[in-house]
Amino acid sequence: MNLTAHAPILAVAVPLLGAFALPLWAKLHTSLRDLWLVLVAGVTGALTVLVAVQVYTVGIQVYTLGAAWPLDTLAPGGFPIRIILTVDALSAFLGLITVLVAVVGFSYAWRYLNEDEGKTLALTLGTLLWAGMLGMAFTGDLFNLFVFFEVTSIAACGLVGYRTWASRGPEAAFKTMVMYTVGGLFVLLAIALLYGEYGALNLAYLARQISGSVVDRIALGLLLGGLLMKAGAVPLHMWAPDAYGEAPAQAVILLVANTQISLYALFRVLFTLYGGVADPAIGWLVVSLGTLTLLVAALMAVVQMDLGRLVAFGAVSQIGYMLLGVGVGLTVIAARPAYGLVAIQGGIFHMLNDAVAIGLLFLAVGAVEKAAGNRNLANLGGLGHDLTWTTGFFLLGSLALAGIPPLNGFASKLMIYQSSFLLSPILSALAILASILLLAVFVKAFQGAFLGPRLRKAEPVPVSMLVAMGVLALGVLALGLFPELVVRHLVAPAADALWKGRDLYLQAVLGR
Amino acid sequence: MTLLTGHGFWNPLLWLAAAAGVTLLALVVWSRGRRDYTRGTDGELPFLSGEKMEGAHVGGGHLYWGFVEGLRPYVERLRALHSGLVNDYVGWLVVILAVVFLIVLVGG
Amino acid sequence: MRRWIVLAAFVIVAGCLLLGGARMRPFGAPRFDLMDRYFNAWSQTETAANNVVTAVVFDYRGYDTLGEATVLFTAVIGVALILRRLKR
Amino acid sequence: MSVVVRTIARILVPVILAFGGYVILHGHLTPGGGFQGGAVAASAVALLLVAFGAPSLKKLKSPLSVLEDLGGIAFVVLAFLGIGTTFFFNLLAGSGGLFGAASPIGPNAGFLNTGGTVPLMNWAVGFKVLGGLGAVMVLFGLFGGDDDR
Amino acid sequence: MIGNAPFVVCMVLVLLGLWALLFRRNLIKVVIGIKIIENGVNLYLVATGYVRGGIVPIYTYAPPDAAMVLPTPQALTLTSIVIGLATTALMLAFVVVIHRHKKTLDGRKVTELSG
Amino acid sequence: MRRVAEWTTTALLVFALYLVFSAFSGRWGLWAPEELLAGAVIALLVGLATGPLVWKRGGWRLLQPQRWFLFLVYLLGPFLYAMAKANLDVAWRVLTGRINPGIVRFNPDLKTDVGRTLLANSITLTPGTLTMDVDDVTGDFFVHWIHVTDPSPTADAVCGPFPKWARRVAE
Amino acid sequence: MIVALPFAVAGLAMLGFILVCMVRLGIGPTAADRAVALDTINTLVVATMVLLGAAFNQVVLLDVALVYALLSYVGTLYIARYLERGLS
Amino acid sequence: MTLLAILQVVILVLIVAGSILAVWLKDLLASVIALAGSSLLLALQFYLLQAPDVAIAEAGVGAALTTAIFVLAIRKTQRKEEE
Amino acid sequence: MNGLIYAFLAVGAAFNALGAVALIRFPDVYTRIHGATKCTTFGSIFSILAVAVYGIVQGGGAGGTMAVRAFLALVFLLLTNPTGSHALARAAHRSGIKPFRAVVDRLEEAGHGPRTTDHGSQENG
Repeated sequence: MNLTAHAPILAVAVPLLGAFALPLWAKLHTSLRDLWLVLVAGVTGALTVLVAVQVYTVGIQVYTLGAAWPLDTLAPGGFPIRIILTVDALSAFLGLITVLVAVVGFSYAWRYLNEDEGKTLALTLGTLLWAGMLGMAFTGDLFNLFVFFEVTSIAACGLVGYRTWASRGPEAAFKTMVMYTVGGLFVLLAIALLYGEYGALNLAYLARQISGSVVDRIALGLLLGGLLMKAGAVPLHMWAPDAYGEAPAQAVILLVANTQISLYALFRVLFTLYGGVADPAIGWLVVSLGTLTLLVAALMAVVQMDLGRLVAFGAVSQIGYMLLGVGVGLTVIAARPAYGLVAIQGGIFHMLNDAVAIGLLFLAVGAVEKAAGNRNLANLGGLGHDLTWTTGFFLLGSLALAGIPPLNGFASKLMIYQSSFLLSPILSALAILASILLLAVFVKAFQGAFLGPRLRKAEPVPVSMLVAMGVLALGVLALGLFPELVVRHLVAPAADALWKGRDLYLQAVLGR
Repeated sequence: MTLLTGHGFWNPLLWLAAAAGVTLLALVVWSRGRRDYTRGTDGELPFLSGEKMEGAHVGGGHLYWGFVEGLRPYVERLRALHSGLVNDYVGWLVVILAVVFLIVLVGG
Repeated sequence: MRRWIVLAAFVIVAGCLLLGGARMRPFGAPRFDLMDRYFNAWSQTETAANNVVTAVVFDYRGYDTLGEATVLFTAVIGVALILRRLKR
Repeated sequence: MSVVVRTIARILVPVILAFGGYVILHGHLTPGGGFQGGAVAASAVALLLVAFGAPSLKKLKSPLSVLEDLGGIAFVVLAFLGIGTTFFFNLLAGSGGLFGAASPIGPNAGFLNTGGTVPLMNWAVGFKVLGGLGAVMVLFGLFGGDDDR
Repeated sequence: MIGNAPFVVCMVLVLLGLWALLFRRNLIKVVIGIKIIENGVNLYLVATGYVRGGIVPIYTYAPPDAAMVLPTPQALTLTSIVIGLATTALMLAFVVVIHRHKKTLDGRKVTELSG
Repeated sequence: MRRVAEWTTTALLVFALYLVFSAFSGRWGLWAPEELLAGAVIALLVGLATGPLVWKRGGWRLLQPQRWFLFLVYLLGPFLYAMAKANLDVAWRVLTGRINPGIVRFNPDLKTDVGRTLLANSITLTPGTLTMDVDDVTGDFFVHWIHVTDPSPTADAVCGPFPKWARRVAE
Repeated sequence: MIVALPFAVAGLAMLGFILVCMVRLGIGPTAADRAVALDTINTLVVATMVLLGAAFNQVVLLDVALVYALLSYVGTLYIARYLERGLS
Repeated sequence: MTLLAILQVVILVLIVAGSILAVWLKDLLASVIALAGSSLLLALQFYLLQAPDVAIAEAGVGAALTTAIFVLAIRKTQRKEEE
Repeated sequence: MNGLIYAFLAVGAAFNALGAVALIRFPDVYTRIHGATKCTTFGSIFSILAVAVYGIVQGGGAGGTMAVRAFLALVFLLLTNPTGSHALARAAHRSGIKPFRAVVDRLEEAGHGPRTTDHGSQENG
């Protein structure tokens, strides 16, 4: 068996198998479960990296499930019948983000969750969420996308409702679940429309068929609605602060990665599926939603009193930067000026930066909550005396997120500012304004939580949690100091996949 | 190291060098400052309405009071929109869907 | 006020969806059905199953079924997590 | 519930389970399959729940979830079996042996021994759905604890 | 014939469910609205697969030489039905837990997370 | 030992049921060998799972063949006749709207669950009567009677020969 | 593909009766009335399915009726059990 | 209009009627009953659209399990929709 | 044989119609259960018997299977229908619905309804 050829499917199937077996191991002994989880995470991570290496060095990877040969994408007659995994550079990039986030999250969760509060179930849900994200990133089939969309939705909502002893957790989970389900049903309706019109489900094949008729446009509208909702763009973001604020910290960073995967699906729909009938109006829609997201979320963050909710609004505002960057690229894709590519690069690079920085912040918030017992900014204070490392990490993450040089947020934001300036200076000004607001927000949070006299004795943070945060902090520093390497080797191919990779994508599947 | 962004560039090392220069400048300025400041006087305490308080902490909620107060009309409106009512959440979804439909069907 | 905005949006969405339903290809006459005709013609040869739907569910689109089984598993785990008995 | 319902439930539970088994087993010949049969069989759990009350099903919770795990693992393993060629490759179809007979082409009366891995996957998914939905029913019934006076 | 009536009726079902989601405050009513949307979408999927004069896509005891309806939408709908059941179960679990804390099902009173 | 007997009898009954399900799968209306094998496996699984549930105290005597024969006779004879009569009766009442309802109580003197169930279902399906409740301890039946002639009737007045048959079949 | 017309006509008649039952489901003053209507609809749907299976002359369709006949009353039992606990 | 088309239209009307009842009724239990009836007829429509697989799934899931879960949830919470 | 089928169909439809009418016309829950259960069960028996006869007439594997399936559906209906009705009637009475113009209500007189010994916890479920 040829491992490199099978790597795309194994990267999804191994965590699924691992998740199915996890409760059984836990019934035997919890340490067996932890060992199994480490094994599964290691294998999955290695496989994903293998896929990414293949994609970045060789090109788009396709895998036909159930065919006589993995590359045997077409049935006699020249049309795809089976589910085809299609991994291009953007998918691989998102896959790498999920690996980073999941590994960090699991190592954080090891000591963060209590054994008698459903740790096994939470870990299983985390694994399933990871597998769902990988499945969403790697699939090349529209209905399969929906199925894994639902996997991530349900796993995410289960994790959000983890704190059943308080009323806020289930409430946030219910609202999130309603939004996710309605969005998912819209996506399914769009798929049904497209299937009814064209009798196919493969992304590439559909992309070639779509002609821009009324039904196609309505399907596009439904897809946009569902995916924008899952990505958390204002004003569809309402679920996001609730969910981020209430989920346990190790789950939140997976949720953040989940919104990015939804953004990926959105970009896939806009650039690949509907790339043939691209339209500047849709680009402007994405740009304006992105700008709205930036401003509203940052402004809302200023007035929050709950530390988790505050950081959550910060996380929502970051989605705006990605939408802005890629939306600028989408707006100008017909003319293809150079700054369009830079904008897309900025947007995609910001995905990685956001995952690292906001993940660090959320983990720090989780440590604060565990140490101090609450998250209300009116009651917190002086934690810097006891939680030295956590304080540093929180500061690092908030500065990175606010875009202070030389940390990682700045590099991607710079690219977005510049390119959106070339499209319209107002956009750039608004984006910078949002960054300033974010800086204010995080200064407030930092001052409120960590500075000042010691109010009460804080519990020390376990070492494994610190290590998890340290990994992300190193990521913040490294991405900030060497952005050029990352952009050239990882981000640029991914951006190219959106910018002009549509034909390559179709060719990889359809052969012509 | 240099990240080209179309019209400009970004190099963290250059920035670090510049930052070091600025820090040096600041140190120089600082070293030429007043010498008669001493620890343990009132200058260290936070000034809260003239009250002397031991171990006082300006909580996070009180920061930017004026700023938030100035923006209150906007902020209050935004907060009202985040009503926490699940019907409103779906309502926003429908509104955005309507906008998207209009743009997709009419605008293009 | 807000109610009226939502109502207007609902009317627009309703119009668009009904338009979409009405503008579909005629009911009962699919325009493109290459994939399904392939399934109907070849599933007996390739999977040896008489029931084409099952052949599609478990063979041609087995990966979807795996995802679906995962959804069910996730939901069961989620329900177990939500309705668990807290020990404290 | 009253004695009538309980007695009928006693009679019907094996019938429902057998019918669920039939639906699963003949998934590749007649309408049905893993999900449908599993859902039918899970209705037996629902029937037990309504006829006998939730507390009597407490000891079913753990076996049902284990059944679900095992079903899921079996399904993935069956999918893995094909990885010599591709994931989900139907390597048993037409090979002879268990479920390996070739089906005659065109309308026929249906032969059980056909379908390759399809019937096996039916079984895996059937057990999984039975376990999963049954566990959900039992969990719902047990929640709150005061369902029965 | 009946033209596109099934498709339109499916859309009507979707809109009915959406109506319930928008204007019914009760949480279980919200879940019922989602179920109705789901029914509409499922019916839509199956309706796209219908071929006039077609028979069941099963060869067991089938009449010879008859056109069969398309099998793929049926497979998709199966998946969608199970997904719907899973989401319903999870949502109702949330509703039950919320009721346990808040003693109400009124959506207007379950707004602890706002602002 | 009792467990094993329960398992095996349940499995055998399920196997018989499965044979009905899969009739005509082989030639000449008989069964294909694979079907028999698969049916045996299913019967074994179901028997193991539900064996102890099915059999209650005193359930064994239901296995006697003459009871099955009696059951069939009952089903096709008095029961079908009463059911036809019931429907004509209801038809008449629907058309005329002439009812005089009430809930009466009587004791048919049946001991086993199966007997009571049989009688209750028969009553529900036959003229103008509907089983409302059965007392587990005394075996009293509470029946909604659509045309009450006697507020405290005997069993025979309400449901004719059914208790006798139920006793014969199930006790 | 209706083969045997009389069965289809009978099925249509059953649908008419279901419509009548639906009226009771709508107006039934108590939940018990609605449950009775649902139970009746169940029986009628089973009959309709059997009749239409014969009308299409396809054996495989009858399995659905079997499932319904076996399972439809579980839902009724749940509703009954709920009602039994009364207005507590 | 063939007979099949008439059947389909009648069932579609019934489905919509059941769904309207499910949305409209204030009593949650009645609403669930209406939903169950609607799902029952939905299965009949699947049956007419020649999809017995889906009809069986809808039968097992819609008739028994969904109703059961809804009723259990109402049992654990409350029955009336408060205004 | 066609005559038999037509007769069965007509009888079945007639009784089902009767059931539906009874559901509308009768004044309270219990009488409605009377009408609906008896008439629809009886009508469905005849409808299903018509199909069984049709299957037997056709003969062969398909026809035989059709007859067997129809017969099984009949058996299941006969098992489940009266049980469901009984449960509903009992539940309706326990939820406090009074019978319409009842001349006598012994169940009410018996207090909270009769004793039910086990709620299953002792049973092996």
